Amino acid sequence: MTKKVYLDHAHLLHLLKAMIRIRHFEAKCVELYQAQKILGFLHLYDGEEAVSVGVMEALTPEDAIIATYREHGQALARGVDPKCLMAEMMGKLNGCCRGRGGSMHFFDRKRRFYGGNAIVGGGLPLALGVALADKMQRRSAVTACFFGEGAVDEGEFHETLNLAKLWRLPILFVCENNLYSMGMAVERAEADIDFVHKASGYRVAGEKVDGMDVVAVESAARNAIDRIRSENDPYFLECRTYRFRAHSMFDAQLYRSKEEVEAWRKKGPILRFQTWLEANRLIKPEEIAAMEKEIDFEIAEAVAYAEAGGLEPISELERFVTMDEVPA
Amino acid sequence: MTKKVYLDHAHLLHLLKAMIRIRHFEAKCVELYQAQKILGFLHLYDGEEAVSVGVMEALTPEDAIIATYREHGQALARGVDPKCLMAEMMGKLNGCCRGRGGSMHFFDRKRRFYGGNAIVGGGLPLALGVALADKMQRRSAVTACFFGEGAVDEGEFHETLNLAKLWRLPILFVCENNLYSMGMAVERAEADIDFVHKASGYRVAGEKVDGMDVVAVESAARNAIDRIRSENDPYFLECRTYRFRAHSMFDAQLYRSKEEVEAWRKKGPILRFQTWLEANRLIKPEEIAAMEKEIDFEIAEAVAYAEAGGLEPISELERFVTMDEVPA
Amino acid sequence: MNAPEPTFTPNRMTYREACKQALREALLSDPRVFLMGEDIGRYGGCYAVTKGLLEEFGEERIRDTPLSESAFVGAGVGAAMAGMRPIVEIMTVNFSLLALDQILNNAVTIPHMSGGQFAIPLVIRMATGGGRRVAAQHSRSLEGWYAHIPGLRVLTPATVEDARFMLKSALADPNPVIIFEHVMLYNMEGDFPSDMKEVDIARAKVHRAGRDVSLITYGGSLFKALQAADALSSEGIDAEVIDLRTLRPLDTKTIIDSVARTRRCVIIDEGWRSGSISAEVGMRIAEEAFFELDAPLRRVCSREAPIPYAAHLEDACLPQAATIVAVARELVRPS
Amino acid sequence: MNAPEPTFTPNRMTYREACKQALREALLSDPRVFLMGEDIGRYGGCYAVTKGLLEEFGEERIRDTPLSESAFVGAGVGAAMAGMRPIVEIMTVNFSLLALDQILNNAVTIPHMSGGQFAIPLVIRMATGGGRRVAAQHSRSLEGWYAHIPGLRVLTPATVEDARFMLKSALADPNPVIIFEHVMLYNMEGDFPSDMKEVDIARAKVHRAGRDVSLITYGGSLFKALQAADALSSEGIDAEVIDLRTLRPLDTKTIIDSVARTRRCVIIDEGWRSGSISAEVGMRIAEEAFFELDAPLRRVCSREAPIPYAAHLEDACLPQAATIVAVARELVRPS
Ligand SMILES: Cc1ncc(C[n+]2csc(CCOP(=O)(O)OP(=O)(O)O)c2C)c(N)n1
Ligand SMILES: Cc1ncc(C[n+]2csc(CCOP(=O)(O)OP(=O)(O)O)c2C)c(N)n1
Ligand SMILES: [Mg+2]
Ligand SMILES: [Mg+2]
Repeated sequence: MTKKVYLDHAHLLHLLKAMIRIRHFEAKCVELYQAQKILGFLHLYDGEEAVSVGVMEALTPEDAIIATYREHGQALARGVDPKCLMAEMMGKLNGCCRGRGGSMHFFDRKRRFYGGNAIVGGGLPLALGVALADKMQRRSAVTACFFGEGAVDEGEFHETLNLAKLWRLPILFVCENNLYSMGMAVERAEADIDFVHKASGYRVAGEKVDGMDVVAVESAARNAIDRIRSENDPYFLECRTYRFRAHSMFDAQLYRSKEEVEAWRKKGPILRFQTWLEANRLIKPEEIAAMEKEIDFEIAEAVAYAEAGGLEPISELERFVTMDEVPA
Repeated sequence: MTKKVYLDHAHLLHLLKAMIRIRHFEAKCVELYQAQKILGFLHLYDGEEAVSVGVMEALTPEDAIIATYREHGQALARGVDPKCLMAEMMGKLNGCCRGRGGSMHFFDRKRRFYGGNAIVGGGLPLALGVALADKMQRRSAVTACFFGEGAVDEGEFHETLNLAKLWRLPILFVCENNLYSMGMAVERAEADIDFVHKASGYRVAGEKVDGMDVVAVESAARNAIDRIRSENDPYFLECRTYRFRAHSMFDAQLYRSKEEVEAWRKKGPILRFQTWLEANRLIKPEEIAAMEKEIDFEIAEAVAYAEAGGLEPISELERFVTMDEVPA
Repeated sequence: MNAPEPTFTPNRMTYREACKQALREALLSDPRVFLMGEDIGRYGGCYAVTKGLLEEFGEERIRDTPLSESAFVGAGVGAAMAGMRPIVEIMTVNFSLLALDQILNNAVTIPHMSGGQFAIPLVIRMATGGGRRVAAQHSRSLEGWYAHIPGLRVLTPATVEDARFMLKSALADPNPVIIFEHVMLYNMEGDFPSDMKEVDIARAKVHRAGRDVSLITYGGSLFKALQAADALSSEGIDAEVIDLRTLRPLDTKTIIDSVARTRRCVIIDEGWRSGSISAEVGMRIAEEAFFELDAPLRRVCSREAPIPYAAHLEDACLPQAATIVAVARELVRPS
Repeated sequence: MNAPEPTFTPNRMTYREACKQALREALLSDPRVFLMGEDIGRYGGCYAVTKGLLEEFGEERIRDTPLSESAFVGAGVGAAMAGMRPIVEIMTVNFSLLALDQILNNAVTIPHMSGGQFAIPLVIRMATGGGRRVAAQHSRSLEGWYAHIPGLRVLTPATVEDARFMLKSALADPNPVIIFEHVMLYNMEGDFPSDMKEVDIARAKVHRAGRDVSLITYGGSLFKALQAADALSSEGIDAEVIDLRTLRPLDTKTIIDSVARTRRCVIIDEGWRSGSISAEVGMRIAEEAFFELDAPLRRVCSREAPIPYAAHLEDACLPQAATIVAVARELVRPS
């Protein structure tokens, strides 16, 4: 039976706010990138906000997350402090990884956020281990493992799904299918684009959900988590979504048309949810304005925090190459 | 429409002989192993003869083969000279690889036998390349790629099937499902043991065939090859079989019972085919006797050839580490 | 009297363009050549090296692959065994770990193990190195690992000239060849004689002759070494700069000859110090030119740590001209 | 007067048994410890090391895995991050290439890259080396590659004592540790004091003191070096034999001290010569003990070729005592 998401006013506002926070945060990142305060690769989540926001709603603080290099959204939706994220992207010591990881490598131990990973598919095997550790330690936590549809092509996907099912591990596989892996359209990369069917090749149950609809994602994720806990089994969730911007900051987007992008923008998760809220008079314009103001203030604070942060001393460069102890 | 195998008397005898050749050849290998004339690993095909013999019948000399480390059967059925194989196993210069490869690494360029491979799953990507080369060079050849059901668990299986279908490569995937990968029973290693279903996750068509029935294998392989050529697509054939002996020469077989092995022996491919031929009076006892005599003579010749072979001079050890030219 | 007629018109282009022209030339001159790799077609190549090739040569010869490094590198091995001349691109050396089994267990092993029945004329290109602020998983220099593998040829074009012509030599080799392109070089401009047709990959190159100390390096570090040599020369120290160019097989003779002249040597290598190719270069000198040396060998390598994102930390991790200067100075004029 | 009371009863067992006892001890003493790998359970381990452990500890802690090296090694990394102490077995180093991405890009990178938020207390055991007539794909020695990786500890127990006790030290280390067990050692018997509880993995071990030349080695080659030292001594050459024991971090001090005494050094390494760990050992000496040396450094390594099946060819490929003797003799008494 499908579980209904309890849509009270506060929750609706919370969902919208979580998505707008990601959108605005990233808009600021682009500015800072242009100002060369953020360097390297920067993979924006613009267009995909409903996926992380919806999935994270279904998780508890005990649950664990394995993220990708496109993890601004995943981290913010999980509740990782925007200040530490911004500082991380600016390479500062007060960043969540002391400035060592940058945009692709957010970690937050306290929130069981097991890191952004820049090797496509590289996080999948880690999810096995985290879930196994929880299971062996009799914790009831679920591990949510995020990956793009491009990662499905890697051998790691195959090996991981098989083991997850064999060992009946509590893993929610969240496939962010944004139709492209860099310039490779999904139907050019996958012989079978029915991912739920593919998952059935490991007897992993799954479903496809509209990743542009935050309520649908939350609802599907809640059902999935319930099922994982009750059946003691992994579950596969394909979230159909779209990335509005370039793959990273170096991408001429030769592989898709402006029209295609425009058509998808009209289905954007924020636009759509906000329009629906407004049409149904579930939110007042001034609430949105207040919300955006709050968010922008939060982001300004994050930038200020990051700007004020110092640099890790070069003398500490080799610290943690080997650890002195296992952190408690 | 299922293609009937043309079962004239000569062909029936040929099939039986091909299987008995493998069986006797390997029995001799065991003797030589015990006499320490063959060293290292020795993986017997005992029980699985119908698979190679059936599949090879469907191939032409233009077709290519990718083998495993359990490839005595695959090589003999392909028509590789038993003399060179025996010499190879005895580490002699007149072996098919100058004694460098041994039991796990038979190569025969003339027969497009692209080698035994001792990395489980390691041959699968090679099949892509050989088939692609044939396709790009407008040859109508098919590549038959052999692998155990254990190889299905490796990421290479997944990546290879996807690419084979995407690029519509003429590959016959021959899964020798003998129910164990070393001591790992297939249902303990695979979340889904319906391999044909798994192949459908790449939209690769396939079927399961009784690998203990040489005529069924030949028939299925002929159909598969026809389909590969007409549809311009890969095909997946699961051959259900059983290995009668230990995984290799060091294996206490703790993981299965003697009764299980005995029960399977009763379904053995040679026993079964020969009994059927006899019951239907398709073969005379003296024909079998003559056949066995011929085979044993062949094998004795092979041993003599191998015994007479010299050793590769140590001074040539580094020859072919790099090639001086691409062999024509 | 007139100025001497120039015997050539210099050709000027970026390293990226040189790589592309080399690929075009290969595709034009041999129908067996084709390209495989992630995003080399529609996307135009992650470093824009292959941009335009899909339009010119079509999907059959410019093959976009899914994210399946093991499978498509293995496919390159198989295709090479069966008569083609594949050029496979792995986006960066960091992802090549996923394909290492195919390279080591198949590509370099089959020719020898089959008793010479099969050659594997396969070329694999990959970007390597740090400096782009893309953190640990994207900044490795593993050239030294590949240089450890018998049967492989390892090329590290550092100049536009080498980027333009090494591919041709690689394709002429009946063995697997890896070409490492340092990420920081793609935008670099350089020139070469317009009548130039090929380069000799058997020899290391003395980029600058000198008497006092040999600076031996390769790839992206070449320019740091040259910069260091300039700085040293202003201090009256005359450094020789050698670009190894081919890491396997190493041109030991050029190395030994140089050290025999200068009697002092600093090896600069972007790989991590312990177990690096710089150790091998040093060890060769210690084995073969021991009595020629007047001072201990020295290395300038990357710090032994995952390369961090933050710019100041990354810079501190990688070899820099200033460090090279300091180490070379101390060798020549011990304090 | 009576003979002195023995202060210990010697414990005698095979290397295989020592590995097993070490695993048992680990399982008994820490509930977070569990084993994962191919055929470690029902089959009893491909080298029979884990035989009986499944029966004793059950399927939850002795986990047979499918053929999925990347996934189960990665699972080990994840489990270590989340509070367990996994011991992962990769049957042999040859198959570890399939898991190298997880080792390099995750296991050793995450602690540093996360700014110290996560440790990865993971132990990976694998068999290594040649000599079993199992041809190129099953006979590699890639210890040197692993020794190149910052963040990793690399142990090479060569004696029964080390096989018995190094695991304990590995588990006490909050960092990923690789233990290489040489395939030719499993049947070897040896003993150690029965009151022995642990070994110090920080130090290389001088197995035999000598004045004339240092033979530096590790793993399966130790016994060849000791054999060579015996032969040399009958020629009046007094060789010192050092077992490195830990390839990363290297105990440079013990190496340098030895060479400072003997002034001559041969390094013996089953890896291929170029770019091997023996190059690193040599280079350290060339950097730090240059003025102590009276002769060039020398190496005895595997021939740079895939290891062939045929016994005489395999033997010719691998380092042998006779070669060590010849090289050492030539160093001490140049002809
Ligand atoms: C193993 C590996 N190969 C290649 C890359 C380069 N790369 C980075 S992102 C990417 C596309 C991944 O697409 P997808 O998984 O769909 O995620 P998305 O970027 O669409 O979110 C590629 C090819 C990589 N990081 N890792
Ligand atoms: C990558 C890899 N991992 C492990 C091994 C060790 N090994 C050799 S054969 C084998 C079992 C393979 O089983 P399967 O594929 O079913 O073939 P079968 O032996 O049953 O014919 C294993 C685990 C190997 N050779 N390669
Ligand atoms: Mg995508
Ligand atoms: Mg099997």
